[in-house]
Amino acid sequence: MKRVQYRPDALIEVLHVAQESYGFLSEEILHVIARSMSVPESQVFGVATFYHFFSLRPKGEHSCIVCTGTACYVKGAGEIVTVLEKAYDIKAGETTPDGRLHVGAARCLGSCSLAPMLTLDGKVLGNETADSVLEQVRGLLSGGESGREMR
Amino acid sequence: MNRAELDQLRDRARQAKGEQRVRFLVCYSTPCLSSGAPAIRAALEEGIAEEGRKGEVAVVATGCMGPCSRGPRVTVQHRGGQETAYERVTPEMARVLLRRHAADEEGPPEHVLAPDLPYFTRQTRWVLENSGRVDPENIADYIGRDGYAALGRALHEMTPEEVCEAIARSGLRGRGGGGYPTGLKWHLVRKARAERKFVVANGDEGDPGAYMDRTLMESDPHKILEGMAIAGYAVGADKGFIYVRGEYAVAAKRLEKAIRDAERLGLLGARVLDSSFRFRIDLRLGAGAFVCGEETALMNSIMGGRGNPSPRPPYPAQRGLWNQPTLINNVETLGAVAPILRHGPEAFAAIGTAKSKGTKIFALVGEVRTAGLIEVPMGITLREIVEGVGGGMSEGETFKAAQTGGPSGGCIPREHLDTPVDYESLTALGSIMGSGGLIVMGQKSCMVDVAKYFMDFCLDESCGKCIPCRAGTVEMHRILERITSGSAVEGEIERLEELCALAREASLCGLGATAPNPVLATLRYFRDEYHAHIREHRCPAGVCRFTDVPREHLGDRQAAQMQSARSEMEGI
Amino acid sequence: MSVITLTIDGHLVSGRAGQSVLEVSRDAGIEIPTLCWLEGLSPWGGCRLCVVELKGEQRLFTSCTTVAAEGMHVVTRSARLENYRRMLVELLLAERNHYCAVCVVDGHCELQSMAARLGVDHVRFDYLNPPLPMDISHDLFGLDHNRCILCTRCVRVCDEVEGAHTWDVRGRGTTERVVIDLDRPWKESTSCTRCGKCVQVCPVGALFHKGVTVGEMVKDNSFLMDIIKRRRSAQPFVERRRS
Amino acid sequence: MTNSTEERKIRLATVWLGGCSGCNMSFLDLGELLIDLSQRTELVYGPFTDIKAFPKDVDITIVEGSINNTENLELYREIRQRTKIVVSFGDCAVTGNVSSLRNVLTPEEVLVQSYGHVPGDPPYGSEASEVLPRLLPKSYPLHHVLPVDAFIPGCPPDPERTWPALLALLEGKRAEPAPEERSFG
Repeated sequence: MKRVQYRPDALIEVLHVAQESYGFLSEEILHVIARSMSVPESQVFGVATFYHFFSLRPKGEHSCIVCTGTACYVKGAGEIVTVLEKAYDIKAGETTPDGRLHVGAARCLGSCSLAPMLTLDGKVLGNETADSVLEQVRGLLSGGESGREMR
Repeated sequence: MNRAELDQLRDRARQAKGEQRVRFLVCYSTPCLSSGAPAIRAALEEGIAEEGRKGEVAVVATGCMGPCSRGPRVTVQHRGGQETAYERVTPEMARVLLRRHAADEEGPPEHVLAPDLPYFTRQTRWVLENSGRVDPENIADYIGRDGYAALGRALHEMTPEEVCEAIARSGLRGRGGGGYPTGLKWHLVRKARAERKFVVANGDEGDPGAYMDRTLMESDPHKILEGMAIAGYAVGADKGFIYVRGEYAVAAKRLEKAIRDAERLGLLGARVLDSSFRFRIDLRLGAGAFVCGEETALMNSIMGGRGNPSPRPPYPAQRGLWNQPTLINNVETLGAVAPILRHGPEAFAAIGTAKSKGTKIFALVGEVRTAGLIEVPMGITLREIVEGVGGGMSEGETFKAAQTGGPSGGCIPREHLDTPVDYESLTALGSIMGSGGLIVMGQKSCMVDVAKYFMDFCLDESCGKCIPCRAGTVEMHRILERITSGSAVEGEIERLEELCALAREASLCGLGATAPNPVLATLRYFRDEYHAHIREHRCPAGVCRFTDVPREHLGDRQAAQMQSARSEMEGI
Repeated sequence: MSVITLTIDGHLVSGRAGQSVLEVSRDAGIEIPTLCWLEGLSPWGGCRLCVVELKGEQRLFTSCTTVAAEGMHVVTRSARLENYRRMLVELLLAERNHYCAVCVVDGHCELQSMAARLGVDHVRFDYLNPPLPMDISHDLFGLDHNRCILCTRCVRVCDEVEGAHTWDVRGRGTTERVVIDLDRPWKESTSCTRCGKCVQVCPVGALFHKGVTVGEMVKDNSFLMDIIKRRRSAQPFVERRRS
Repeated sequence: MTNSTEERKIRLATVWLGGCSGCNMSFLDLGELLIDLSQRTELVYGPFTDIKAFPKDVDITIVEGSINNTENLELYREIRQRTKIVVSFGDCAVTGNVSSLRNVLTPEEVLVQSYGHVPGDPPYGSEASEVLPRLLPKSYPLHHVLPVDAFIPGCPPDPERTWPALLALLEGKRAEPAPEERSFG
């Protein structure tokens, strides 16, 4: 915050940095940011919840973000999401109750030529099917072969 | 640095390049990065070191080379100018390539991309001239290809008015989708009187299925910076913001480095190229909001607020960032600026059609053989793009429609394949040029489902400020959901059309106003598909599952159950 | 102050330069329907009810944000505009849970009377029925998200007039909601001054006094212009005292 | 009174679907006007008659309440088939109103909330599901299921707004209430 001289127009930059450092934006963090930048708390909250990038809750241990951009969608990304949702009984954007897996749907990860594609703990996988994804996620969660490889 | 020093730097860069006998260009753009480019680079560097060929053989991590569906891509250049392009390269193959090209060993010519592939021959590379040719993280590479020469010319040989005039003469129009004449916009901001002015490069590319801007920023960041600086000089701004979509980490990193490098060399900063022109650029990272591609929302976001758009007028050219006149251009538009000044506005205007000049970058994806980023002259027909550049439809697919303009655009059916691609023709077909997403769909795509997909996108991305967009998109999506699930009744299409008209005319910003486009376009060309869904509960593409019934029949299942229970009891 | 002349619905009217089309129109006795606009607060342009047609322009303009200009031809009433306005109100009624019959502002509600005025006797669109909470933690006031139309009058009055900025909007699209501080229960707000301005400017039953029952909550926002006028005239007085 | 009504009285029905019967009560508040009404119309069905089946060839049916369950739905389908002019009468029929307060819950949750937390045995099991009409996923206003010809909002609509609307319909005109007579609530 010092770097941006507490300028209120740098609020988004500050939130970016905070999320990077702490993984998510807790109430405490938001409070501190509001205080030190002299921005009303409700405004900080409004900005933090406007953008999909910011998360107010801790993310899961593992994350699987499926691209649902147009190219991926027409090539079956919807089915991948549905299968994952069913398998782990959560909705896209949620984390399993045990905090182990976060399933997300991204608007477009910009690798349309690899459609349908997704990222598994940050690693990009392309040309996938629902079954192949499920298999890899299972492997990851059970800490199996593919899981270790991912690391 | 002054202009003479810039020239020296350029010559030195060229000379250094000339000393290398073989150059391995490895595509380091997101799709290739994710399909294994770093391992290939590592394998090549290792091989070079082992064989002691440092100096004569070089590995360059470049930007996008094009056919992204065939990545990872590698291009090998020999000093004589001879070039070979490879597709789907593996680290093992990289070692083979190294031996073949650097040690002149014979090897099987596998994975070679034919140089006469229509994908290459039918393109006109203008904005993408350096993409896949230079190392985006090396400013000398850019300067070696006449980088920043246009800025030098503008600052030392032209008045701001002349620069605006040159852009106007080139016929360049906004590449973000709107198609507003760029020169006119520059003139407006130039003429506005104010204490300060700003230039904003809009790199918040949000259309799903499009990645032109990302590629440009990743592959040739300095070209955008140069374009911004020229724009700043032309309109009288001393500060620029480049707003990059939050998802584009690679682009942001490269731009940040490019800004630092340019500042260090005096190509940005207090005295640009030894002139009295002062210009600094700040990078702003988006945080996941499609609506921020709308210029007033983008400005609110730059100022640290929620990305809600504001009613226009006032337009940014009158009152933008911090209430000062602000020039907002898409990064692709700015990417065309330096080449225009270098080659002359007339050369640019000679390409394209009467009203749409120059070239346009498209992200050609979907059911085509060769998918990837392409730059083609305006006025090229859709058929040439799909069948020529794209190499035709993928195996077993026949063309049904092409979607342009993303969630704000529409689709173009088979019967209009020969339409020239320019702003006016696409608009006449009910689609838009948009930022350049071009998704080719085959018979397995359901047009109602596609319309629903885009509506889902819009309702999710609606900022929520105005009712037609916030609530209207939800109702439109509901109707589409009913049509695809089998619970729709007669009259729903008409209600959908009424909502489309409302959103189009009464929404606050472009997101809401264009949200109905995919629906209207599919209704226009594929109305019978809608009817098949509603009247026959049949999805011609076989996508929709009709799991629901109209409300009137909600009780039927239970009535039948009770009937059978009753007859069972009677049987006893 | 320069005077401008324009035509509104065929009448030649005059206004002051810098006034919005809406203000000029109201001064001339021509009412334009509004929900998010409130005299004394900055214009928001969200509800879109005040859209008008401008001669020579294809698209519609919100009269609350458009500055009146010399020679403008404004149409505030047409079949097209009335139809859109009706649909906008229908969309609002469908979006959340507006059960007029059991609402604290039944009979005194701007949305309810707007619907009646525009001829909305039924809503064609599907009711979304979102499950939304209430906040009745505060000892004086209550917040019912079911009734909120997101006009942001509360946000603006709190920021612009009271200066507390307790309210803002969280989320976006259909997930948008008014929010207190860091989404705290009202009782625990550290910035709220308990002035109640937000309650009085709220056009619907989203903000109310606790203890009122169906139809008992009557809003009175006449204080707003009093404060604003006083503030304008108080300025020189303060300066006088300083010197 | 015209000749045609003397020849054949207008066949009028009132129906009580998913509502509290308040609208039908308010209908009775027409008071003396009911005499006037009875001279022009024949009441062929309603909570005030003992007729079991919904008759055929009805001219005007005034429907109170929303569509809550399969019984409401079945009856409403019959009404729509057998009536020329269907009038959505009162807020529940027009908007869902109080009946639709349950729409934020699933039908199962509604049953648990209503019967599970009070004394007595909840109507569970196969017996209940065979005998009782099943709740629909949501409570719907009439026109969200099948088309409606006229709307008289109000909770309940008072005689001052019911009578002019009814009079217009009896005379074969459209019911177009004044702005103050068409508000919800």
